[in-house]
Amino acid sequence: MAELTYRDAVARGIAQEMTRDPDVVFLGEDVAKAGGVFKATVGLYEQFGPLRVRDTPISEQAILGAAMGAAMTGLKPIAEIMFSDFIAVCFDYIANEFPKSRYMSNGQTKCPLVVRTGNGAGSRFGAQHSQSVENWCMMIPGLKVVAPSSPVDVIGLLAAAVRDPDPVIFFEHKSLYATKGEVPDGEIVDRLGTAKILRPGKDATIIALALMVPRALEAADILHREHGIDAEVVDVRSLVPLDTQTILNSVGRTHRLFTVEENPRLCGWGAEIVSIVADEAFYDLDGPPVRITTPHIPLPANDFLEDMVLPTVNRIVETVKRSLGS
Amino acid sequence: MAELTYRDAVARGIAQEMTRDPDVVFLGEDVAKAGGVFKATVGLYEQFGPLRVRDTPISEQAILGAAMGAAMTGLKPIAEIMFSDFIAVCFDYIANEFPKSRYMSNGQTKCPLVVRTGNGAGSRFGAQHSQSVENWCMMIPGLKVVAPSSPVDVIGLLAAAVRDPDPVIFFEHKSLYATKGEVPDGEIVDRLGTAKILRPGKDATIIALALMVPRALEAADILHREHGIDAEVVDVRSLVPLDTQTILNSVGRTHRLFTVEENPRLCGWGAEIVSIVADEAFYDLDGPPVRITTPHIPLPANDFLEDMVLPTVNRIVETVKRSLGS
Amino acid sequence: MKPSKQSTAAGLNDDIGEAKRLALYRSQVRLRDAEQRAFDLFLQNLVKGTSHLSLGQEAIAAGFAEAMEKGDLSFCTYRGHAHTLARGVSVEKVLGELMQRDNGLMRGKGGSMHLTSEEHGVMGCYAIIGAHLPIACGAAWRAQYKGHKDVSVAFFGDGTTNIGAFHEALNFAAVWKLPVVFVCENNLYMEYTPIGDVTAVPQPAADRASAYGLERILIDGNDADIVYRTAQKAFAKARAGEGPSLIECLTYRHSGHSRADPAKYRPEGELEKWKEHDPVKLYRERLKQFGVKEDVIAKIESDIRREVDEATEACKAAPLPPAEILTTDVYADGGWAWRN
Amino acid sequence: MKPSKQSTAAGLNDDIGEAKRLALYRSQVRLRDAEQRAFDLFLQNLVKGTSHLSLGQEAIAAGFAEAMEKGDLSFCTYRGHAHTLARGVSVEKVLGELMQRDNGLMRGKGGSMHLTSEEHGVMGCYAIIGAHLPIACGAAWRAQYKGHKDVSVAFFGDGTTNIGAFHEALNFAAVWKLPVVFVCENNLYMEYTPIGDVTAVPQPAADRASAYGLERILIDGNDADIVYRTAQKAFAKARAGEGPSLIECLTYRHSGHSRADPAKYRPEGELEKWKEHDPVKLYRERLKQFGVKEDVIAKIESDIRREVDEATEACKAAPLPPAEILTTDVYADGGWAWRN
Ligand SMILES: Cc1ncc(C[n+]2csc(CCOP(=O)(O)OP(=O)(O)O)c2C)c(N)n1
Ligand SMILES: Cc1ncc(C[n+]2csc(CCOP(=O)(O)OP(=O)(O)O)c2C)c(N)n1
Ligand SMILES: [Mg+2]
Ligand SMILES: [Mg+2]
Repeated sequence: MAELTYRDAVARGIAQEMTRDPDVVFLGEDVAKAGGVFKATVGLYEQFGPLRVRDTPISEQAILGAAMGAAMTGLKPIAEIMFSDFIAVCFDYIANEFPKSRYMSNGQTKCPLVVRTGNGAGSRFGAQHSQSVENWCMMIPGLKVVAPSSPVDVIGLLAAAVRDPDPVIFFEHKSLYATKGEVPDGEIVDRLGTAKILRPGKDATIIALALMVPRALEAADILHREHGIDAEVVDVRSLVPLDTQTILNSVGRTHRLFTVEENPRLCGWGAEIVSIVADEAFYDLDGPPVRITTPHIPLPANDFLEDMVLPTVNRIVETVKRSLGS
Repeated sequence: MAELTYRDAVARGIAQEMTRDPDVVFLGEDVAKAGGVFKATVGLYEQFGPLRVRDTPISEQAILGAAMGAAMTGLKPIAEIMFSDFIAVCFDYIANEFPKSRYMSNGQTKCPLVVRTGNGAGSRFGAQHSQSVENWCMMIPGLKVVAPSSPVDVIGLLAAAVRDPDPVIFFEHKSLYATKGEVPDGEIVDRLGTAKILRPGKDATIIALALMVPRALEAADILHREHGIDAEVVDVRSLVPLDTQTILNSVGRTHRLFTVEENPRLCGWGAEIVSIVADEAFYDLDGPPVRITTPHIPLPANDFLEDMVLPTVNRIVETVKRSLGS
Repeated sequence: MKPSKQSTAAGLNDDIGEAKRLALYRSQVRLRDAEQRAFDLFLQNLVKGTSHLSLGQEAIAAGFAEAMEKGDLSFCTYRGHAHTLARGVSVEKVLGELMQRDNGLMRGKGGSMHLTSEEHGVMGCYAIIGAHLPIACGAAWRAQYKGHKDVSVAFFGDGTTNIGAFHEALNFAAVWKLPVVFVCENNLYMEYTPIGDVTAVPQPAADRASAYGLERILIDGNDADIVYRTAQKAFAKARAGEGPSLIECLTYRHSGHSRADPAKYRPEGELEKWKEHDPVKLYRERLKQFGVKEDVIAKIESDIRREVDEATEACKAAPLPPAEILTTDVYADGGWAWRN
Repeated sequence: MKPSKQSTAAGLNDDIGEAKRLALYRSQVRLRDAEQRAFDLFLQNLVKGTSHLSLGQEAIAAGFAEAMEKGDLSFCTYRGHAHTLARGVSVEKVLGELMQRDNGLMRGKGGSMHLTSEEHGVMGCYAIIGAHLPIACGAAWRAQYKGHKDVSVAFFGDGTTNIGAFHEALNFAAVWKLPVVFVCENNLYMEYTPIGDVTAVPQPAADRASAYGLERILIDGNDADIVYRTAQKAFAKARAGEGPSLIECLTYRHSGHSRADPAKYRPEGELEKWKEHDPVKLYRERLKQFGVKEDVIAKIESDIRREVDEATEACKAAPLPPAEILTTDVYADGGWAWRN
């Protein structure tokens, strides 16, 4: 057991898998010699050498296309897209190539790869470097989509993603890189498609992802301490596959649903979860399901504006409190 | 008043606006001399000449980028992306450039352009040429998103889109091109952000878009005739701005909500509407809101498989009937 | 790899050899007949969806495929019937897919634009312009990394040279010295627009080779011998670890861009001119020059005719795919479950 | 447009003229001092978010801006402070934006990577590599269509030549003969990776000009006179309707890629070597060669110092933007309503 940053967990997770399987290779911009712009892959180049850890040109389409071709023919590539906003320049691979090739070929084509990318706000980088774009991927049939909130989940879910035979888009939150957590020694392998109840509760279910998880937990503490509301906090972790059972069971116990989404509102993952719960657990609900999201606007650069725009602990507390009529 | 195809309505709408305003220009692949691969722009080159109607290389990024630069500096470009699936190769402009420039520049940068694109299934073109991708755009703050279901709406909403000072993504449904409708003579200008109740009803609200609209209408007829269920059919027409008032009012009267979406399920526009209604009209609902969507899979090429996968009249009828317990 | 030099009846220097030459002819006739049949079936309303024929371009598919070894990989476009057949996939499986029957290569799930037969090295046909060029780089990267000797070949059209992915792939392949060969089939048109109207250089691929530090290679794509020799050279270079090649083959499609296209945009006489340089006709004459007897040629032609006829009947008799396959093979577990 | 030839004290042939030459120096000193100040403010924790300095690259921004006329349009990258200042935007507005204050160019909404001042012809700084090249084409298309005489100029780095949008824009501009000038500032590195490691040709832009039918132009980007003359030529060509130019300027950034980067990846001595070829230093000597007196130079320098000092104080004193602007200007109606 050791304390590790989320950032270092990325490198440890990749190293664990590269050590295990010589077919795991890693490519991206400035990821090798420089160790990545977020310093999340420091040491891999030294440990695994220039054939397995490779710097690329600024050619995101080539990066993802090459990852796909390698995956189709026997490697297990991990590709880095530096900021998740840049998925927009290589979206054809995400939307049209990775997820459809197996289906179109009637099962012939395999695509076991992982795209890691720095997601989310908090660094005051402005509208083109701060987005939460997990819904860009969740909406595409054939992908798997993961977003860990803690160092141990980074390692375990990254390992699961690398071992998974399908294309997995792996969202690391930039504002979590510096956060720390306890991580057991030895190999860590988690399971995709499993949500985690991080705080059991009986009055409301709060579903959160990535950076919103610590905020939801803090909000739950305040709700409990100051308002006597006992909220259950679920870290959804994996958007696809989605652990609907954990969510539906939780709502079955608490009878109220809140989602905390960093993405701008329209068509966020919370909408999908609300639509599932509203359909399948309508009679379990004692009141309206409520989404707490970033408003549907581009992100401002200014620090205090950026802090205002994302769901805050306070906004979560106030929303749940008000909705529960306390 | 004349009968016009949806296809011809496109050319008429563009011609109406190009006649009105010399700053309206039109570009895309094979759109000029050849009149477009769907023959939706036949005659424009002859009418408006090679400076206003321009064939481009196969360079979707250049097409949208050029449209943006022209829009920023005084033109009102209409750009064609042949199949909406190809938005994936120029998604940076859709996701990061068009919708954010005004905001980031504190209001300095304007972007009055229209992207027209052929959307949707039914032509047996397979997984990369048949998608309904309106949610790829709906989820991006700063865009407007429109999808007409009839010839008259094509003209009116296209005119509104061209006159709108913001970037509008205009989804034409490939399987509607051959359909016909009555169209009044003279100038037609509609309003973005307005849904239309095409069939009033009191027992359930069915919300549909584009190709799903005629299916919803037919289903409503059957529901009425054969099952005594009086469904209201709303053509949402404009996803952004979204006419939530019409939707909420309708649900306020019918107490039941159904969405009919051609897009694959996850994060579709129906999820957003359900989440709004579930939050704001929870106590109006007499039963679970239900989404009828294409399952979350890539699209098959085979005709009978493709016909199975999209929401059918029968699936709408059965779903509504079962949900209403009749 | 070295072509054996043989002397022929006509005394011509035959670096290719009769066996290979007959194979090249056989392949071209097969592609021609199978696609002609696809066109007939389309007229009978038996081909669903779209389809993009390579009639007139057969020498490229045949020449490259004959130069490939087992294990070499083809990455094609929506215009991929010819390349798929040339790698040895049966006519039945290709026509079956065009007719979207259960006997089709992908049982009708992919359709004519996405033919894939990994056992034959056909790693897919891609319908988004340019997408497969980087993908071919990835397959080549695998070969390089694993020390395999196979070559990845990406086929694409003239119009494809203007999309961003082309540029990224070419640079990437050159920098990483990948064993990949990029083959531009310049048939003078994108869909309906002449390539010259939308391209800054006269030869869309060849005139750009230097931008990637590559040799300028521009060949007659209707002469299967020239194609074959050029392919051999590029493959040898790739296998020797000397990196990628970019080859522009001049050719012409006899039919429209796709089944919907009557190709009215062509200047008068253009098609006729190119039909005089028809690769199949040209190669038939070549065989004769090399002393191949008419009955040998006729036998090849009738064998092919029989294969295509039998395939046609088999496809007409084949059932539709079962409804269950609608939701299979989205994920590697065989299913489509996105939730529990 | 024709530069007036003047004779100077040193008898040198002065095609640029003293007034312009002083302006070029003034501009370079201003960019240098303003960015040096930005760096100091960052060390004082007053600059938020990221920032990308052009220290060492000033001759390019100054040379092009001095050759531009009012109405010409600049499209820049995240490394855009210098270009923005060079078009005449005040130091206060730029530093204010870096400090994300209410007096900033976009009141802190855009941040350092997105400086925009349309009234000065600064049509935005773009933070997605390559995105603005096609956008500049569009602005040039408008000029062509409307018969305006302005030129659109896109500035970008060496690393940007490897992304697809570069290729699409260059081809598009050449085919449509657009009045656009593409300026590659080759500072030898993308972020931390040497450009040579990831590029198939030695000169990432110049060696690709021929792929778009364009002339190969490779210049010393640290000599403002050379930059100025090259810009003038390219602008004249564009205004004459003769189409685009691609210009590669050799230069070097003195600091790291962004504020987070100590630039440890550089080989020893590289920075020192380039500092000897510092554009500001070089140009100061040039002025002296042309007989400009030390006190004239010193006056320019102290004027700039004052502007930067005053701007700094104004920014420090400036308030934060009001919370209301969070939701303004998403749409043209000034608001953000996506629903009724
Ligand atoms: C990204 C993208 N843009 C446009 C299309 C539509 N499209 C299909 S084929 C084609 C023309 C391709 O021309 P070329 O590369 O010369 O190949 P050819 O069809 O002539 O073999 C176009 C524009 C597409 N499939 N993908
Ligand atoms: C599409 C995209 N990929 C990657 C990045 C991250 N990135 C920002 S600057 C940069 C290096 C750019 O290098 P160059 O073009 O040489 O410009 P320079 O920074 O040297 O001025 C990279 C990779 C980005 N902003 N956009
Ligand atoms: Mg072509
Ligand atoms: Mg650089």
